Amino acid sequence: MSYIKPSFRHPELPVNELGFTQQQYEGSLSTLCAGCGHDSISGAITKAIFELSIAPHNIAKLSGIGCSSKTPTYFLGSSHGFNSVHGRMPSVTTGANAANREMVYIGVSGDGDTASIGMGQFAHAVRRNLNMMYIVMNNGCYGLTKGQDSATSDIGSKSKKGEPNPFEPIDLASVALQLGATFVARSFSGDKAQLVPLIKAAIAHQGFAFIDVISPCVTFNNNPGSTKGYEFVREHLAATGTVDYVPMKQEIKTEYAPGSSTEVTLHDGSVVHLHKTDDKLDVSSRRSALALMQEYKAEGKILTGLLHMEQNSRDLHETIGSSNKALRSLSENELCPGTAILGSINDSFR
Amino acid sequence: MSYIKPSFRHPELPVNELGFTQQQYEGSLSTLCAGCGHDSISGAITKAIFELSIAPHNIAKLSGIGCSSKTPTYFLGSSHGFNSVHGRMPSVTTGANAANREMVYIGVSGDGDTASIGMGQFAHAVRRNLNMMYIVMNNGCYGLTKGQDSATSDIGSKSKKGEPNPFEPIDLASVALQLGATFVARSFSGDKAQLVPLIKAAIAHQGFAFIDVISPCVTFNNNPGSTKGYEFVREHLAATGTVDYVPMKQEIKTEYAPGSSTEVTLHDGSVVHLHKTDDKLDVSSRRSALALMQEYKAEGKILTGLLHMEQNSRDLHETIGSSNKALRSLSENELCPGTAILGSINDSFR
Amino acid sequence: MTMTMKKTIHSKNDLVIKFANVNGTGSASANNLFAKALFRMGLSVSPKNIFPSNIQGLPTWYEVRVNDKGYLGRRGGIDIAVCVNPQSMAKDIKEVSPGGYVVYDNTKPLDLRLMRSDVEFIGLPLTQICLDEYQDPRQRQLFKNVIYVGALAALINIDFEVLTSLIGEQFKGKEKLIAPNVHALDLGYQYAKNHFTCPLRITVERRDNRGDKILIDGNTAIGLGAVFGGATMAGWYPITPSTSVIEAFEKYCKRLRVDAGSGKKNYAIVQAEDELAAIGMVIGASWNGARAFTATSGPGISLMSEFLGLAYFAEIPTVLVDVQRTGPSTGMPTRTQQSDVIACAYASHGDTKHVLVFPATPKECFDMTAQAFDLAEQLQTPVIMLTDLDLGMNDTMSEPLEWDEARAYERGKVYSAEQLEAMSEKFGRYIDSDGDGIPYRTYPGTHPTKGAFFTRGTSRDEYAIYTEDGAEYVRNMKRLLKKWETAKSYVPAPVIDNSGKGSDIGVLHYGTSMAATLEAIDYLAQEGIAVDSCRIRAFPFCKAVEEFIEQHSTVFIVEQNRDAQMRSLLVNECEINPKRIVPILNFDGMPVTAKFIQQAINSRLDINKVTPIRKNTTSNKAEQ
Amino acid sequence: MTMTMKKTIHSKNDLVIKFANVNGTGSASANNLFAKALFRMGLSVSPKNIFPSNIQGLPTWYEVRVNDKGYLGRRGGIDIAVCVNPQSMAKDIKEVSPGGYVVYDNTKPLDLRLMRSDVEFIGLPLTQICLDEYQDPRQRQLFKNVIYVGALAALINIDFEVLTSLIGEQFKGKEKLIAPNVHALDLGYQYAKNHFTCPLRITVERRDNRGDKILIDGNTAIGLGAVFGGATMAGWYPITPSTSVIEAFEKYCKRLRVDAGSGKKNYAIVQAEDELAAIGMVIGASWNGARAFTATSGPGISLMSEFLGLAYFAEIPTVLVDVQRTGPSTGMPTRTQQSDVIACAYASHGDTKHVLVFPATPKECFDMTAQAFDLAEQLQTPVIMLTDLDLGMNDTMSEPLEWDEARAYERGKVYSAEQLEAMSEKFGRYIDSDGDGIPYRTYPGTHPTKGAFFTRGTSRDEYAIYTEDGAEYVRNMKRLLKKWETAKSYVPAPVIDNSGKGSDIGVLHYGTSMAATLEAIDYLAQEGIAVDSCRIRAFPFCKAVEEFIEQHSTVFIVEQNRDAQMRSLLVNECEINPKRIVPILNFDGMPVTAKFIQQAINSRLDINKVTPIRKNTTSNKAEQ
Ligand SMILES: Cc1ncc(C[n+]2csc(CCOP(=O)(O)OP(=O)(O)O)c2C)c(N)n1
Ligand SMILES: Cc1ncc(C[n+]2csc(CCOP(=O)(O)OP(=O)(O)O)c2C)c(N)n1
Ligand code: SF4
Ligand code: SF4
Ligand SMILES: [Mg+2]
Ligand SMILES: [Mg+2]
Repeated sequence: MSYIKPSFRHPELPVNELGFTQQQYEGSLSTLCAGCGHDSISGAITKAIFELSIAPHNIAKLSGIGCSSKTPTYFLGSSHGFNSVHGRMPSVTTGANAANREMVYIGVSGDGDTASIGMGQFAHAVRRNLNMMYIVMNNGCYGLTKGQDSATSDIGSKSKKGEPNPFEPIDLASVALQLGATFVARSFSGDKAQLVPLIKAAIAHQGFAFIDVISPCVTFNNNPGSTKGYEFVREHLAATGTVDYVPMKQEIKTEYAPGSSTEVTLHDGSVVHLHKTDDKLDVSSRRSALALMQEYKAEGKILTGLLHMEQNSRDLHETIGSSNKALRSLSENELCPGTAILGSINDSFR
Repeated sequence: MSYIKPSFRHPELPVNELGFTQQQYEGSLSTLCAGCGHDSISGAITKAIFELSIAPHNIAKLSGIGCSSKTPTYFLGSSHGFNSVHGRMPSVTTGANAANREMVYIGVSGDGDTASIGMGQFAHAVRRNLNMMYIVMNNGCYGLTKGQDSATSDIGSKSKKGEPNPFEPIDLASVALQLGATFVARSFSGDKAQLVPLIKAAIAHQGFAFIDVISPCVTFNNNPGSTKGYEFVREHLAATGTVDYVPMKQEIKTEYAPGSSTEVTLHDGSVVHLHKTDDKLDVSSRRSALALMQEYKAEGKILTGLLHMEQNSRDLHETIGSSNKALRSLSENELCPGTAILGSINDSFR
Repeated sequence: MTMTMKKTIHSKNDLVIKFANVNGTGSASANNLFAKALFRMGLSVSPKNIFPSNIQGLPTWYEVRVNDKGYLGRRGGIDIAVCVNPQSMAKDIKEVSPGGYVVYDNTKPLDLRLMRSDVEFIGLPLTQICLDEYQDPRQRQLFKNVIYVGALAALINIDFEVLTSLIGEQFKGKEKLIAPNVHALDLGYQYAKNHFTCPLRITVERRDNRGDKILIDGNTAIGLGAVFGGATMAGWYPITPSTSVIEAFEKYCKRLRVDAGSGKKNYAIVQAEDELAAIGMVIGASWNGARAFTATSGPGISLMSEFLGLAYFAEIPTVLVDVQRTGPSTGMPTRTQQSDVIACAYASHGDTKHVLVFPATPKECFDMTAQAFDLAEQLQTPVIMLTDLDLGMNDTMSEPLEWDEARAYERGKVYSAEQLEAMSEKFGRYIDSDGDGIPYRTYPGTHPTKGAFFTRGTSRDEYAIYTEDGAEYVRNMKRLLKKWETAKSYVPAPVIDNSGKGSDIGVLHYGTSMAATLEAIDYLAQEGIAVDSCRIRAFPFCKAVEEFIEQHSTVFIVEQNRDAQMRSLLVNECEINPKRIVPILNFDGMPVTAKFIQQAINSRLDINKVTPIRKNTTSNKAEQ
Repeated sequence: MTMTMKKTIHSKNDLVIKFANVNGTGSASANNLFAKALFRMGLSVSPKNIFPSNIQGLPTWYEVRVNDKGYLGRRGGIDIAVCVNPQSMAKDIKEVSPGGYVVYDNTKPLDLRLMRSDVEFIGLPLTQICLDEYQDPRQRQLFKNVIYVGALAALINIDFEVLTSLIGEQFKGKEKLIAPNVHALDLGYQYAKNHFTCPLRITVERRDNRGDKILIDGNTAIGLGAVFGGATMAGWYPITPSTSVIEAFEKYCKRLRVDAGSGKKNYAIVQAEDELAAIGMVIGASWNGARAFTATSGPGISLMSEFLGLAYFAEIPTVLVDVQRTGPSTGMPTRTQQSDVIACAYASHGDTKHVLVFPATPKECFDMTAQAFDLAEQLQTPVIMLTDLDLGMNDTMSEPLEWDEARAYERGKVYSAEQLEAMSEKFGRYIDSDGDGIPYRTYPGTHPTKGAFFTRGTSRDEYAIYTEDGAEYVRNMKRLLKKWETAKSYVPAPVIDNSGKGSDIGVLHYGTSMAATLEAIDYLAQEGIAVDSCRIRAFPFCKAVEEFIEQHSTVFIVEQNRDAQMRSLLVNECEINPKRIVPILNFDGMPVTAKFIQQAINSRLDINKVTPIRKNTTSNKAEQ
């Protein structure tokens, strides 16, 4: 259990435009592993929404199943949340959004939850340009079921059991772009400086805003031959045959300037190379984003930042022309055509 | 019902290398609408396999549910077939293939079957580079359930009910490319000259070979204001409120040279612009294929032909290192470790 | 030929006519015209479409039954076959009852092997007439159908004016189409008049059996029920035979639910990518306070199981219409059955039970759909309406749809912002404050600081907080059972029809088995056997259902499935000895007939040597 | 403190000890070492892991029961609590039975409010010892666990040599780890020896209760059963508590199934994208002649429903292991239950029934897995093995696994190329040539021109040709029922255990309810109440199950679910009056205890004033 709540609070906490403190945007104690990237993302969401001054009750947070999908309990405690079933958050969010376009929708998912069981629903939420922020907390593995490779896992990367993953990864950001997503970004869990503004932009976007956040799993990326000094403990565990020891780790943080690259060493000693986009990328062009991502990939680098955004995005409601009001607020008068009309309907069947 | 079997046969039919006549590669009578593009594709498959001289019993043909998915009954009558459930042909084929890599696998699906309910399974069959030919008979609608728009339906295109489709289409060929498919092609049902060789190449490819075949639905593309002279009948049907009249139509055929463009008028009077790739396309480069497809799309044209192919493709079996033999042919001796080994396994639990 | 006929059928307003067509040839609208004309003549009519799972070129049939008793089930036997499809002609001719008629296209001479000496053949040169009259091959095809309807008007005595006025109504706004259609009708009419002694021995004649009834299919009535019941969101995926539920909903929404000022729709319909997504959308929308629903058939039910378990456990109102078709897997998608009863009742892993309702008529489709939204919101649980292809896709005579203006939607226990504001204690989503097992919910976005809770499919305490405490889990699951008890007083009560003779024999039935069952009971009464009936309209079962079983020593249940699925629910949920309930099962995909039920009951009474209460008549059979 | 204790527990080889840890701290291996040591001492031991659905930082418990009677169920009550987790300490201390012990880390003084006067507190300065001994914080954490095991060796009299030899075996090949571990054990051992009167009143002592038994979890046994049973293909998706089935299968395949020459694997395991794909792969592979299987838990069962219907209807052998967990939806994923019985028995829409088998021990897991492949291929239908988290994930004492070299795989009715070649008549896939409802199949690719057929989920005739003919549909569905009858003679028979006293009381049970049920029967016998038992091992039920019920006037069924799901199957399929079977239901997610069952039976006998057959003893209670 990691305690993301600060233990000490200043008596006069700063408030946002609505008069809420950041504390009021927090959730309950996280039960994720200490140092899990997912907790950092929860923190970034908390901060972004606080700074955006959105009333917590105007937000709905939805998720699937997984460590990542647990996080909505750990932020925005005063918002309604829905931890649904594995891989199906997109459809539940589609329904919720269709029912009430006045709220802000935050969908949280994992790479297993989205790229495997949820692939179809993800693709169709993109296609409908559902007005929501969709965050994948991407750790390349199935955390909650103890470390199997996910479909975003890099080829050759080793799981806890020491097996190299033999399959090519699915790059969700590219797939989203290819499917026509109107907002696509990528970031790293430990880079709050980048993540918070991206979340703000995603929330502001009128349509499907996808953020693929690389979020290291401290527990199931503990591969052999990595962190020094740990060997003794690892061998010990390997010999006892029980993978039951998770050392407390620190959250991995990084900060680097737009247009520059950085290397981040993960808990297992492996390194990811991140490159931050800058003004030179034409975010309005889907094709240029795709091309640039491929270019960096060829160099072994991961491009982070806002990759694409469409200015004039039409969300599902615009497309189908549905009411501006929450459907539940429509009165019985507005909904029920009444007896007289039913009479003429009856006549049409005589 | 269209009768794809020729009514007259020459007494001495030509045979292929194995001594089979083309007739022996045919299936039972089609029950699709007369003029349905799907029947032309069945014909192309028959011809390609005949010419490739593959023994019919070495082929397995699998499909989902839909008009398109019915076609395996209408070709290769001497091959085993499996008409599974809606959208799940890829997983059934994965199992079949895993069990016996010695056979040739032909998967047939529709745009509804693949781009909607089957999207997830499709993506993962691509990712595993399953050694199969995967054909989507793409008519932009749900034929068997009477004409709803599918996810590949073009924005603005009108369904039988006269409603324009408000959503952006999913381009399956691009998505397959993005997901790493090792063979991607596109064709038109009426262009046998192009389709037959593509099918042959797809069968020869060691890995996932995807062919997106545009295949007009004669019945549910009969939109108002199209074919002349039909108006009276249509209005008649519209007035009676029952969409139950399907005029007999001719199959739409086209032939055009590599590197050239052609326009094909569909049964509803709408026009698709096809452009055939030629030697100038570097099929070994995924990126160039994606770029070129986008370019043509921007011009309102659909690029057809072989779009991408990887020479050194490793299929699922190579990736996981499984036996060269059909698993069912492994003997009990090869499979069962026997009593002595079980004894030592018991000891390890004492 | 008629000379050699040993037996002839003579009847007035008592006939079954079957049209054998090729699908995709435009016959459906002509056949509808035929049935509607009889309806307009004040007759009790019940048409059944028997169509293939294909779009064009395969045999399709349309069977119309007319009778003066108002029986709407299938009768069995065919008096007149209209054979327009050469593919199925042999089989169609065979099916005709001795003494009946075969109407056929005699442009080409009939294959002699198809001849029968015990039926009468009426040849109409349909193809020839069309060749002579029309240039356009499509018009030839289309009007062929209208011509045989015209001929039938002469042959069985349909009021020609009724036909012409129906044509007039149908082509309102397209007046130029009226004359050609009337002309086609007339071509057939004249030909028959001129070539046969009209009318035949089988005729119809005006009645007042129609009253203010309407002729409507169940799926349309469900769509209307959803409009009137205040549904605002539908997530769906096409599947026969449920597709037309959503089509009807959409059609009437477009007409009745578009805001005049803004042009915006007061509803949202989303065609999903599959059934998992469809039900997911419904659950999301319901959670967010909309009245949402979906419609599907068997395969969709299987795919929705996991989500149904979530909705049960997380207590989210969910309305689902299952228009049942035949068989496991894809089965026979264009045939009818009642075989998803168990799949729906216990959908999902774990301990779950779902509220089911079973309409038997279009009016009930309408009423129960509207009620399903009330039930789902009152009980905060899935409510599944089980109907079937027979009711859903066939035009069925029904009492007119009614709406009580005084009726208000029952939206269940939902705390408003004001109520939350006034609350001093902490809001607990899963507290059973009223002792009926039903807790209070709040809609997302209701109150800035109070009433938010976390919905989950995992175990939680009364405040919706995650817990793995066994006692909390048990308490919650027991509360759900209490809610289940409460549900019994909310769901539609059974319809019990006592013969008034204190009969010992009772028949249970539900849904579309009703028409045939009640008809069979009539026949049995004519034989002097009094039978009481109980039509189950919901699961969980009301006490009255159990009492009905207790009160009868011999109890039958009529079902249209192989495994007597409703009987399973009865014995399981009501603690009834299975031996007490004798199943009568029809599962060939066609609607069950009264004869089948009558025979099953009779033979069972014989086996058991039951001496039923008989009327004081000696020979009602002779009366027939 | 001990002075004030009114009651003390004195026992030898009869104890329940519960370790309270934090997950992710390495306690599991230390706790396993503890249990294994007792096992090596020849004791009957049954450890249960009670872990959260989370990876690190939450309370986790390990409960070990030892007794000389060989009872393996949970006993209830805790004699010794080893409290290493401050989070749960208060609750853990409360649970200890009066007269028992609390072992705790006294590096920091205990919160006084947690003190109890009726239990004895044993403080071990675990943290302090580690701080003094180790530099690396990870070693401190890890060895803390080994130290308390060492201390317990002294406290309850575990042979220290057994522990050291276990350490030796465990670290074979990593010898440098042996000394530090033995040292850690010794640290604890010495501390306890030096600070307490060792042993305590609760002790263990060598026995020969172990025989040649093994200590293995059910999931591993299933994995081995699949290896020995000739499974060559597995498609799967991770889900607790089933994941380790496939992990075990893979582990042993890697060891035993790689072709020495080519290095190629004689198996194919594919991690699917979800459960729909997993079962789809299994069906595809089975269709193509491989023995294929998948393992899942509740949510997976729901998702697999549609495919299970296809496999039933298209008659494709399909082996599926359901390791059940608690609740509908996600429920309590790390708790046990038997609540997927109905979901599995009737999975899918339409009329379907599936063969189920219920192992109760690891040996049965092994045997029945191998048998499931035979059954599935003989019957050409899905066979679902229902086990649960309790059996699947806990080390369980079991008879050793056995394999009869003479045994050959039963691959069912499959025509070979030679047979096809010799056939003169046309091959018909769905012809019931043997009258047992089971047709012959062919593998794809068998013969160049004969034996190919089209597999489909749609209705078809005996030659696998698509048809919408109602009679063909009915014939086929009735044949499937005949096959169902045939299945009754193929599936594992029940295990009937008669008290030999001609008792009128019978108890039905299945799966992991066995241990507690048999123990309860012993207790009842000690009270003088003779009870017979019948352990159901398969669905459909063998005749013997029905007979058992008939032969007993009072029949109980023990189940670990809310809705008495097996009872539903019994009353429904065997036409048994539900009132004849009294359910005893435990569904809090923890394995049922003998006491619970004993009390339930006793109270029911009291209510019903049943006079059970009593032994000729007067006061066995006093004996205890
Ligand atoms: C239908 C279903 N299948 C499987 C599971 C088991 N399961 C729980 S979480 C999970 C994977 C989670 O992986 P991911 O989405 O990447 O989340 P992470 O834990 O890595 O953050 C799985 C397979 C489930 N809960 N439901
Ligand atoms: C689970 C499930 N849902 C829905 C259906 C109904 N259904 C049958 S075919 C079909 C769509 C077919 O569309 P497509 O794959 O494009 O094939 P086409 O008929 O256009 O060739 C649907 C939705 C089904 N059979 N099973
Ligand atoms: S297992 Fe991995 S993903 Fe899950 S909480 Fe721990 S570190 Fe995070
Ligand atoms: S409905 Fe369309 S897709 Fe189906 S058979 Fe007819 S033409 Fe082909
Ligand atoms: Mg993950
Ligand atoms: Mg299509």
